[in-house]
Amino acid sequence: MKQKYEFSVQSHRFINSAGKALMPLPARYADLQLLEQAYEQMVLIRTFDQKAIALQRTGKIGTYPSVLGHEAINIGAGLALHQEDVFAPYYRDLGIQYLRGVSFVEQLMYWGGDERGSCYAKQPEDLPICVPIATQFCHAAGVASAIKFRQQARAVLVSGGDGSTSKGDFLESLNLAGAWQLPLVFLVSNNQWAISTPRYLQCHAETLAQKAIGAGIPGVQVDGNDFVAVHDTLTDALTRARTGHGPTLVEAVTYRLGDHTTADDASRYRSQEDLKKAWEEEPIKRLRLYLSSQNAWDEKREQALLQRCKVTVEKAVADYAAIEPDVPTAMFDHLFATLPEDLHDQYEELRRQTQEASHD
Amino acid sequence: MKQKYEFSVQSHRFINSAGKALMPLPARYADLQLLEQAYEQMVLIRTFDQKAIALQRTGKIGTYPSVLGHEAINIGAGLALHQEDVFAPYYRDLGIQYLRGVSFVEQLMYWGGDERGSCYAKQPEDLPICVPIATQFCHAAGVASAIKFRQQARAVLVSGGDGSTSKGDFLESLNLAGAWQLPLVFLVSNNQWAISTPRYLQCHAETLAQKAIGAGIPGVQVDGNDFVAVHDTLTDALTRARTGHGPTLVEAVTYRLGDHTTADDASRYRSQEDLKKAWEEEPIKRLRLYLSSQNAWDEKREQALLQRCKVTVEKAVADYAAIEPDVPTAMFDHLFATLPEDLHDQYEELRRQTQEASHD
Amino acid sequence: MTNMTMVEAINLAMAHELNADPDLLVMGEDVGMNGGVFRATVDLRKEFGRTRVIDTPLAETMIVGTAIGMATQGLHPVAEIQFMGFVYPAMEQLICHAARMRNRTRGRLSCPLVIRAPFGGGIHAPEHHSESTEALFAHIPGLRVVIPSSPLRAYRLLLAAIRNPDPVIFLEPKRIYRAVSQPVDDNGEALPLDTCFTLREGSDLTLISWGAMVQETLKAADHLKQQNVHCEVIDVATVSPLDRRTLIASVCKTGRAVIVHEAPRHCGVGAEIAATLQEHCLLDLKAPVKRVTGYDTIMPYLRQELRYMPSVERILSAANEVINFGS
Amino acid sequence: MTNMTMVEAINLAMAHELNADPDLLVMGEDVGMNGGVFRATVDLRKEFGRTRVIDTPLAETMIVGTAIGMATQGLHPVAEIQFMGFVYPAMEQLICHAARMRNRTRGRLSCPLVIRAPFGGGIHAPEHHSESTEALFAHIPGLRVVIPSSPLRAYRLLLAAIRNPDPVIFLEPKRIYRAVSQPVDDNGEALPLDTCFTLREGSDLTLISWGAMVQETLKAADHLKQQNVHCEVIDVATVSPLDRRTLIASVCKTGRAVIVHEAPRHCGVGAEIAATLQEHCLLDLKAPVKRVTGYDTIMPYLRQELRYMPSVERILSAANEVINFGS
Ligand SMILES: Cc1ncc(C[n+]2csc(CCOP(=O)(O)OP(=O)(O)O)c2C)c(N)n1
Ligand SMILES: Cc1ncc(C[n+]2csc(CCOP(=O)(O)OP(=O)(O)O)c2C)c(N)n1
Ligand SMILES: [Mg+2]
Ligand SMILES: [Mg+2]
Repeated sequence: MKQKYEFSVQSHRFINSAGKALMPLPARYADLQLLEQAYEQMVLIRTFDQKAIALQRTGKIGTYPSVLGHEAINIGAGLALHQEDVFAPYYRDLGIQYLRGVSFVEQLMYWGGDERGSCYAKQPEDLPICVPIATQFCHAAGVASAIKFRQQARAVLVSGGDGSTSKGDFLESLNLAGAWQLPLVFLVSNNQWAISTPRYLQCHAETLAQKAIGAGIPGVQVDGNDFVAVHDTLTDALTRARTGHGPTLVEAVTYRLGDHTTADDASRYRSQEDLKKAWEEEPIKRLRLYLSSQNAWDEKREQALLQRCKVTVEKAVADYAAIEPDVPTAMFDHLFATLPEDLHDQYEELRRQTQEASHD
Repeated sequence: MKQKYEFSVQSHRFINSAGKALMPLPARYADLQLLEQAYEQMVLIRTFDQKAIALQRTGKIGTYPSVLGHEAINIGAGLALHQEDVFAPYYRDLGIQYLRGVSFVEQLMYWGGDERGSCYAKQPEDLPICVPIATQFCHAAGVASAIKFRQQARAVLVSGGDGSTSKGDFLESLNLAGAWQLPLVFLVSNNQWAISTPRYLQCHAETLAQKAIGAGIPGVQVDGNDFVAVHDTLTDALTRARTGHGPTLVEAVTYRLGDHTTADDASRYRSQEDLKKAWEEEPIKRLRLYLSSQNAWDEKREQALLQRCKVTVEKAVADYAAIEPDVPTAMFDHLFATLPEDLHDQYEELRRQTQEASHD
Repeated sequence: MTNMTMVEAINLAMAHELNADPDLLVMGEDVGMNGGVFRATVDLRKEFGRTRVIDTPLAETMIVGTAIGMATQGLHPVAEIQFMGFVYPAMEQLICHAARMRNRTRGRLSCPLVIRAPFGGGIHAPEHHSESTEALFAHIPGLRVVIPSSPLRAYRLLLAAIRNPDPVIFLEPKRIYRAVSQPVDDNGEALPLDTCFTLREGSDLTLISWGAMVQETLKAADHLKQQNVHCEVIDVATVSPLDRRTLIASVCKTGRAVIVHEAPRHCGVGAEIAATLQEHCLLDLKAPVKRVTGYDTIMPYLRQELRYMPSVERILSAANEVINFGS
Repeated sequence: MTNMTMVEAINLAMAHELNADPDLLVMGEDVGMNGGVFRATVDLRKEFGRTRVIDTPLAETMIVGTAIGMATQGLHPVAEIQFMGFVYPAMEQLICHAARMRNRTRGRLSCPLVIRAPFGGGIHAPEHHSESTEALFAHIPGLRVVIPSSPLRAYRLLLAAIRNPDPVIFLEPKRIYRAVSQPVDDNGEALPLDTCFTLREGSDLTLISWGAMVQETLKAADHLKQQNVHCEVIDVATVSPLDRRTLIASVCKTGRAVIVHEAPRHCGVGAEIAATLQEHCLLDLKAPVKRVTGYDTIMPYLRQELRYMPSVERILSAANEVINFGS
């Protein structure tokens, strides 16, 4: 007896690289306001991103991972989330975090090596950036479990790169999300590279979305340079999650247009031609072309936007520069809810030495 | 633009629980010798298994995991392997190991708490039993990498339970096997339980074989109570591996007819009815019925076989009983290739104390 | 007040807190219907249901990682790792996240979870079921590491661990899960999480131990008493943070110390205690601080495991060396 | 003989052995085309090809587990973990398998692999890129843990690690990857794997350190010399197994010791050394053995990291305490 089980993964794209709609856009984009807002946020993120790279070059912040090429994913996801959802980011989610209320100043503090950058004054529940690859997927599964336990109508979005899909944590969490039918959406930003490791060395599968199949949950691929595809698919997936219809894996295909981080030099391992080809697909231009084709954008608005973005970013940089460094003893203040007696001596030693140093 | 990627998993069964062939058996089973041999080995394994449980009850060995219900998988896999292949077992692979040349005495030593049970006098390359779930999959990937690196025409078979498919190591190894196109076959013995955890709590997917899809490799499901399905599928998969056609995941579906181990009491968490139903599917009876239906088996042969099995097992038990315990200092002898000077004192202390104890 | 074993006391503490704290969850492999492979969670599923007593898939990274996520939402997960030998897949989650969530967010989020794991040798279990690696956790800032050595302390320390707002690794010496019984009152009273327990007072020698080895240590103290050597016996109980004050006070008084633990010696918790004692009691020490420990080799399989573990004889021999030092 | 940095010396040692040993493989994330994020494997791919210098998927459990499997087949994998902060997913494979393959099979199979990982703070890296947790590995019987502190010792110890038939954790103090240069002769000569290196002889005080802290320790010794305190400076280099003999001999001679390491103090390798010294030198000790270490808290992000790490000042202050003890 032979039996056959069949599975499939859909791939979505609405607007191509020439800014042309390949089919009618879903109803929610009929009024162009949402797309204009998305476009403005994408430009703002890119403006900040370029500034952050410059700040690293002049030693004002530490190693920084550019989001160049991730703008549609970032803003698509950020706009699909509701305030009461929870977001578990990775380090290339600047724009999602920004839309969640994590300020540019906080982001600069974080990348500048100040723990207070993860205080998220306006966002009490989102998780902080997770540096060890893929570990955030488990936390997100835990948050989603708590939400399910409390029978709340909220969703969790967790995010990682193509490289992160090779690591056990991702796969274990995906499996759990299926087994427990968690209100959890997995977003994989497939930018073709994990530092220098190309996508094809990471995994032999045609898509990363098909990893969902092994967990028995829906997997969808979207063009990660197409804001509409990202936003539409995530909106649906998050709605399903909030309404008790379980998890989804969304793979958003893009290309990392910058170096891995400011500590990296991508020219060592990838060709200029590939990069040039990838630039033709980049997300901002195509949305502008689409908006222009709908008479919803023009050069004047563009210039005004760039000016606004510049002002916003400069203000954040100035605010960041004005922040006093934390007291060194802060490293003990949040270790435990209350400092155990056993550590009082070390705390005192540090305090004393800091004072001496500042008196020198 | 919408694109659709399609995938599938085949499920195979040749002989049903009534011992009836559901379709013509593949050519390699035309001559019944192979099936007779398989049947005899399955009965031998079950005889040994029952003895081992008895030995645990009387304190002659430690905790022991019965293979009851796994006989077709064990013998199907064992007979599909070539001597020059490498096998990476888990703890419920008694029969595979036995066919690989790991003697019953070695197996009793292992379960009896004597490290020398993993010396595998006749099997220099197979890996020892792996207790931490799923870790063996990575080792097997490494062995397969070595084989590929040396361009040898050998395959690696690695084995685990349904529970092990939830753990990262399994999934990371599956992914690597795809990315590197390793000569590696993954065998998942899906016996419906991971101790007390039922298969449906382990994973929401319809089959475990479909986990292959996320790694971009073929996945196949077989009836693990049907020797022919197991043996045929593994033979093909191992041949593909040996000839440079890459990895395969094979899920063999059976039912754990015994307790998880002798330390477990399955009646705490599963019903008698389920167990009774599972017994109807068990692998030995159905192969006997098939052989009988082909006039290749009868009661006389059965009795002779049982007698032979008994003698073989009793001999192994007697040989095991005659083995002197290892010297305690053996715990240092194989820690490193040569004992570091820093440990000489501890070695001496142990030696002295052992002597004193034996003089008391 | 019922007489009970340590594993029963642990069960009782969880039941108590499941009743008292609606945010408490018990999770892990086989903790539900099966009640845990050692029956530590027995009947909890029946009483509190499957949403609060949760069987997980087989994946320790995920178990601990998920518990961390739950904890950031204010739940109080008590996650069982079936044996300490299987906790290592969760090391990254413990070191990089559980221990850091509060610090990383400067107190915005925290991680009030308990990881329970049976540990230690002596019950003739298979490979990996018998090791003691508490030192690995003790070295990680941000984790508390607690080890009970009697039913009553197990009940009270587990209550404390559960109520503590930070992550606690709670290691249960399975060799004495059922070896001793003791009356335990289910009064919900917790012990502090950073004090040693002085089980016997004495003036000649301080015996320092934790976990199952406390039993052997007490037996050794009995023998020594017959030799007219009066031992102070301390159960460290909280190996991190450590109650150095009690240990130092005792050894400054007795001038002699023997530390007993099952784990390998090299870089074990005994090293930290010996280092601390010499730092603070040097002038009072009449002999070097000695350690009686597992050997620095792989824990043998069951046939030889008792050769590996500290025995009363080994403790006595070290105690006598310390007592006769210099004479 | 070329002047080179430590990271260049490490590269040279791998190139040397790739030439000499056809069974040697280099593997890890980004070790190929990119030559490693610190360039430790630069040009090796070009010279030895993609079958011997292998980029892996992003999965540390798998990297180490696969290397173990390769090693059982007689290959000699040198696996890079990109930063020590990312080695924890591999703990289970290291503890349960790499450290045990030989013992488990009574010598039938073995595990001749090297895990290389940059570690330690001071280069203004992001979170998790700066910790020092060598104690976790040192506590595991069956693993060797080696830490070079100069380009020449890096070259020679890495050769030794590669040629050693057992698993070696080779930790590279990245703060001094490029900080010092030294002539290194590519003569293929290895150092022993279980000896300390006495960098300076002295009679008043033994300063014991390893990794990047050796630089601070040497600077402290210079200062102390000006105070007329003659320090013996020892680079431990092999924290497991430990060369206790050299350490004991030195401290029995000087009567005073300060141990310096970056890792947190509690249950760090410094504790083991202090415990050993008091055990064997008690009567010679003129002062308690002191430890100057990272604090028992989370390594801060880059803005404050230098506050966390031992500084020359902190070493001097401890040295002076030890020297003035009792007076
Ligand atoms: C567990 C772990 N291993 C290694 C690293 C080092 N590392 C940082 S980013 C990165 C590549 C990640 O690639 P991907 O997931 O594709 O995300 P991307 O950076 O491309 O957005 C690596 C290997 C890490 N942070 N954590
Ligand atoms: C990492 C790890 N976690 C937990 C265990 C304890 N344990 C031993 S067997 C088992 C269940 C395994 O189930 P499965 O993989 O289905 O194999 P089966 O025993 O059913 O053949 C568990 C949880 C272990 N050995 N290793
Ligand atoms: Mg990527
Ligand atoms: Mg099973």
